[in-house]
Amino acid sequence: METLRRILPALLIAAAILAAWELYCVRAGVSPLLLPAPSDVARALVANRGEIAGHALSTASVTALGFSVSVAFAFLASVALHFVPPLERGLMPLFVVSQTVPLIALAPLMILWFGFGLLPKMLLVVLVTFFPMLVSLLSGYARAAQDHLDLLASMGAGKVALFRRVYLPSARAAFFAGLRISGTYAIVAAIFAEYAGARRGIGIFILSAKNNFRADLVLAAVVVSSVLTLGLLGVVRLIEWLSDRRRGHHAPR
Amino acid sequence: METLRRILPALLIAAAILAAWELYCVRAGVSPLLLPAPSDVARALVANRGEIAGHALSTASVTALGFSVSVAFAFLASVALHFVPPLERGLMPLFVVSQTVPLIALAPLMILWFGFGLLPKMLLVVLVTFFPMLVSLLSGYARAAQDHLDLLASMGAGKVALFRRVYLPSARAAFFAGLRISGTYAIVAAIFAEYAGARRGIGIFILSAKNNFRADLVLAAVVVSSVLTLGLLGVVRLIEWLSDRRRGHHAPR
Amino acid sequence: MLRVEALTVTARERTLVENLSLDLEDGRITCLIGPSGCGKTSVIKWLAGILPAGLAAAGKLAIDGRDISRPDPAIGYQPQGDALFPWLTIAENAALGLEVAGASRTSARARVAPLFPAFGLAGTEELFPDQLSGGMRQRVAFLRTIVRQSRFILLDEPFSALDAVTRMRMQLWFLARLEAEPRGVLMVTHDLREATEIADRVLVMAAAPGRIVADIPIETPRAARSEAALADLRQFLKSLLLEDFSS
Amino acid sequence: MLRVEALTVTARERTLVENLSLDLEDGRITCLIGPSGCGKTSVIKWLAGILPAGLAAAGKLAIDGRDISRPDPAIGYQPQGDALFPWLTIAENAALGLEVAGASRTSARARVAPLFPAFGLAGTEELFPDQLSGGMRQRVAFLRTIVRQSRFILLDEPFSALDAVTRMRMQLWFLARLEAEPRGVLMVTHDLREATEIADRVLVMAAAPGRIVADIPIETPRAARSEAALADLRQFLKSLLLEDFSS
Amino acid sequence: GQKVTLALDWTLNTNHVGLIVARDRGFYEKAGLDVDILPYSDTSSAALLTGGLADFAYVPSLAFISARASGADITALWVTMQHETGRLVYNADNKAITRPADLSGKTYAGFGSDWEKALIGTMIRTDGGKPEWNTVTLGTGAYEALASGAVDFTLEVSTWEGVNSKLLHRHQASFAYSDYGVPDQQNGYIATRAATLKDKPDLVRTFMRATLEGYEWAAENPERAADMMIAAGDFPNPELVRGSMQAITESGFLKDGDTPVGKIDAARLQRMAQFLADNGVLKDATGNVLKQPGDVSKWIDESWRDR
Ligand SMILES: Nc1ncnc2c1ncn2[C@@H]1O[C@H](COP(=O)(O)OP(=O)(O)OP(=O)(O)O)[C@@H](O)[C@H]1O
Ligand SMILES: Nc1ncnc2c1ncn2[C@@H]1O[C@H](COP(=O)(O)OP(=O)(O)OP(=O)(O)O)[C@@H](O)[C@H]1O
Ligand SMILES: Cc1ncc(C[n+]2csc(CCO)c2C)c(N)n1
Ligand SMILES: [Mg+2]
Ligand SMILES: [Mg+2]
Repeated sequence: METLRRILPALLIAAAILAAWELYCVRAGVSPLLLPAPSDVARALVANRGEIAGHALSTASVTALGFSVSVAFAFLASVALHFVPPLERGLMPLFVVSQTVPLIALAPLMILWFGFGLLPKMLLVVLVTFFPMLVSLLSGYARAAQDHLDLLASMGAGKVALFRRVYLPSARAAFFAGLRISGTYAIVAAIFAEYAGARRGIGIFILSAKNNFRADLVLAAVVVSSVLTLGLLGVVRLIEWLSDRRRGHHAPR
Repeated sequence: METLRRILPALLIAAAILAAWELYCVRAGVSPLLLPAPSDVARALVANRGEIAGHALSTASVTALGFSVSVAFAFLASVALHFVPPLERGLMPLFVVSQTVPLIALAPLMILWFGFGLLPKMLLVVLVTFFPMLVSLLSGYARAAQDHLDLLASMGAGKVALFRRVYLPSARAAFFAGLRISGTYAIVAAIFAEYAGARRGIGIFILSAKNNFRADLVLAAVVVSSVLTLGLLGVVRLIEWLSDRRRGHHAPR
Repeated sequence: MLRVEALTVTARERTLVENLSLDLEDGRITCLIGPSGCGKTSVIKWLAGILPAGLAAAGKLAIDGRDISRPDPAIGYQPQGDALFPWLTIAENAALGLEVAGASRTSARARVAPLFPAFGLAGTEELFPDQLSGGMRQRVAFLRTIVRQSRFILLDEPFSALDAVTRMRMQLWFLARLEAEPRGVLMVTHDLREATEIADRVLVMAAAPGRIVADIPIETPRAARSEAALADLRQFLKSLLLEDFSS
Repeated sequence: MLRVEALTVTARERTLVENLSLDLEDGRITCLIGPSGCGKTSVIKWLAGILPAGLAAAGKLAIDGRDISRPDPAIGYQPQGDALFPWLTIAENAALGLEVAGASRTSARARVAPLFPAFGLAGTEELFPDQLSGGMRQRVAFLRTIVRQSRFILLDEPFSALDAVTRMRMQLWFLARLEAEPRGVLMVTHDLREATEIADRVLVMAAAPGRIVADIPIETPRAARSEAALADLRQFLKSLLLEDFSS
Repeated sequence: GQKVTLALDWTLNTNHVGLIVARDRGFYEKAGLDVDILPYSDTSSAALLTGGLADFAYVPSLAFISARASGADITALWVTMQHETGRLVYNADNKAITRPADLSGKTYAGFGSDWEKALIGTMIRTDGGKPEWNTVTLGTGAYEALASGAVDFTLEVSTWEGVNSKLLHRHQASFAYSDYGVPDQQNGYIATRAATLKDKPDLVRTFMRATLEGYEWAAENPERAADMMIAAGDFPNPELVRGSMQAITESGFLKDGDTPVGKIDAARLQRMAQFLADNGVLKDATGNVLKQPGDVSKWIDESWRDR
């Protein structure tokens, strides 16, 4: 009930947009080749649910794998960069450069190097998603209060203890903000990776829908991609909530 | 000198990677069509500098325009969502959904709606870059200390004054973190947008190089895209530095 | 006259403050003392209109018999911590209250600037809060509060971080200022000497739940108070603090 | 014996503390008093090995004649603020020092748990810092410091947020504890009564630049100190604080 | 002159040679037209045409048939290539492949259209093999994948990818679709909306005649046309353009005997449409499989050629 009330505005706005779109398509008689009406998309979605589900499953598993690796990698990288400042100066620019490579140029190379299996797609998902998490984690560490650091240092805490007891807890909020940004991109990244070469997946489905001139199926796949992403973000929220020590208590600040 | 010493590790690592790559290409005799050596790329870059510069200029201007609009939009949206919580509940999910639409599916629609001019490219850049900034700004506002809010509220400050004097300054670091994430993606987004239909630009250059089987030119364009991004990030850093009130003083925390 | 009637503050199941009533007279200083944790800050925060999210309150607040909603510009407030803004210079922090009340930057700065020397803060104008000592920060917070024109003023341990001499100087300055510009003051303090020397009235709170257990007017004019009489009063207050009021 | 020799602390062009030397005897309490902003916290932070980034220091620190590098486990420290971690419960905050020193979670918790009632903190174990009053938080910070075994201990205004009675209780508890477990204590305080009642020695600092202008041993055993003698001493200390040492 | 826009189906290449010639030799200008060749975009040219973003569009055969099947009101005015330019390629040193039947069980680098399935399935089946193979959808990455041996076969446009492979001395062999049960087809339609045809017949006529003049000139002067293309566009690989024009000329793709340049063969279009329908590739406007394409002669209009 409470949840429903909370997301009601979102549902209302979404419904209004869909209604306007449907009306526009019907009234203006837009060719479904260009812009299918929401009802067309829904029909296509239902008619092809079996096939789409298969592709979605494939994309979801690539994403799950890639995103987990990405979180782990971002965390480990943030730890390494935190502890070894010259490494930060050495690697951070390279990480930035890695983000500036248009995937369109990189993806085909990945396929050539790593084949058609899971690996290249996973790597592309990692490439797309690790960076916002890394930036967020580092900015989270930077948020550690000097008072807390000083206190612990005065207790003779080593670098590791400082990290575990101050930097890491200070970065909690920033970490989840980064996770939300990355999580938003994870599914799209997987789809994109599939676009560059795969046997199955929503990306392949979109490509083939497009090459068969089926805009309705393209949009149906978009809907599925959104649903998958919202699901992933829901999981992230759940983890944030479950890991919140103050869950039972009043909000801290 | 100081700057040079700071980026030295990055330069060394980059040089090592390039050297290994070059060596691999020469030793293994990889076809330059599959993977051109760095020297091939450099040669291609120099030989086509005039043409590439023209495309780069076009991409840079699309990015500049789109990114400025994006920053403005993200800021205004964050203000609106901050002041009208039901709006946040209504729009935020839609913003998230907007990020889950694979660009590959969206780009054609943009052309249909907005034609071949600057507008669709600009909109795609906005679409890609506004979200990290929005998330960062909102998480920055959430970082405002209760003490400060209470103090100002006790002075009878209205919502606007609270925003201007507490939320906004509290979000400064987060804003720049978001700007760095978004700035990293701005050029790539513009390149991607060009795929959806443009007369010139690095994206068009990549597409044409690829369809003319010139992998060296594709990589040359990647280099240019990285350089453009690093330039943009440099500008962001400069703005952060210039707008830092404690520039002359010691670091605050 | 500001009047609090039947204030009760609760945190979930716990009652922090119960059925507390008090009057704040115009132009007079009321000191609020009580054991640590008894609820002084909670009362002050409620008066200032900023009770923390986890707490709930019931009670009436009226000025001259008219119920008011808070925050009210007639009530100034200095928190127990200094709550200085780290991104503002000391001068800007000091001028903050005036600016929020609508003064222009320059006029606000002009109003606070002359007070810096008297507060022992000369030369700190362009520094940032983390470059000041704890006692200096507290004086900035006091300065920020006192320059605002408000009929009543709530001070939560305003001088706790000051040494005896600096504290005395600030008290004297404050009394002189109130002479020139009378206000109703509610001041939480742990310093019984301070309470007896500057208060027109001392309210004593007991804990669990927080309530007022003694209301002691000090009729003697401040200048005429004898050290002996004050020592007796302090002794009495101390005995009240020591007493076990748990019912 | 801990010995500081010729400590000078500078912030850019300004000299905050100049050529300061002091000894801290094992098992004895030394109180450090001085006007707000004179440099007490800076000295303490330097001793604790956490001088802020903007400041530079020169000076020697030796324990029993051996130079030491800081932070040193032989030196405990309670900051002027409470520096409680908002994401830890009160019990966890209290146990933090022990855990950092290598104790297990459970043994650390077991060591701090019995002290909660004596500190008036019973029942707050599972709360978070923002649910406590200022004075309660300060007692948690004191608890966190005192449970650590360290030969010397630096306390920066440890009881400033406590009312007279709670403060007295804490002092008594502290003295009893030191009786059982002697340590060398350096305590910054603004409360001259506190200084005279518990110190074995009082150091008086003057400001601009910070330096020690008086070193006053109190030879009389604590129990034997007469109120009158202490009042005289306080008067003397006050006069030192009032004096203008600017050279 | 009058503004005319034309949408392309792919990056500018030799299929479009007549358009470039007509523009850069001033044929359009002479006809009073100001032709804007729109940049290639990810959106199918048929969609751009249907949506009114272009007055004319260069539409590949499959796109044209599919669009018509799904009810788009567009009409073909012209077809560039008189025969199928596509073919199935594999590495010549791949001993396992000697005939289409051998492709069974092999890995195919595909582009993601149902037509490929129909095509390859038909070829294998016709050759007596079992129509089963692995598909990896790679798009433009297919050719590097084939060259590196990561896949066994793919499809190419002989006048573009094929020429490139030759220039690079890649040792490749190919099967022609029409040798194994797939009807031969023309490719590269130029189409317009029915509404344009009806409302502005003169515009269609002048535009198409100038276009015809361009392609005719290119067919007569392939080398000069190649140079003109290189001068006009961003061709980082000029040899490819020259080689491609040479291949087009040698195979008589533009000019097949005495058939007029650009002439549409309705019968072959009908056969291909039927082939696609039989293989379940065609869908109607609501996404249901279209079993019968109907009479395709209504899909074309060459009246602009009339005096
Ligand atoms: N990071 C810093 N940068 C510049 N100046 C500083 C810094 N920290 C402290 N100071 C200056 O050093 C002087 C001494 O500060 P310190 O905190 O040591 O004083 P204190 O004796 O502890 O005062 P209080 O009793 O008010 O706590 C002050 O004048 C202060 O402005
Ligand atoms: N947000 C909160 N949630 C739960 N309990 C709270 C909260 N804030 C304060 N309390 C409780 O309310 C009581 C009174 O706190 P308050 O800060 O008003 O005390 P105080 O009299 O100001 O003490 P001090 O002299 O130590 O500052 C304390 O027992 C504290 O634990
Ligand atoms: C010049 C040119 N080259 C490649 C393609 C794309 N493509 C590569 S293989 C294939 C199928 C061939 O039967 C298609 C359409 C194109 N459209 N135009
Ligand atoms: Mg309090
Ligand atoms: Mg201090």
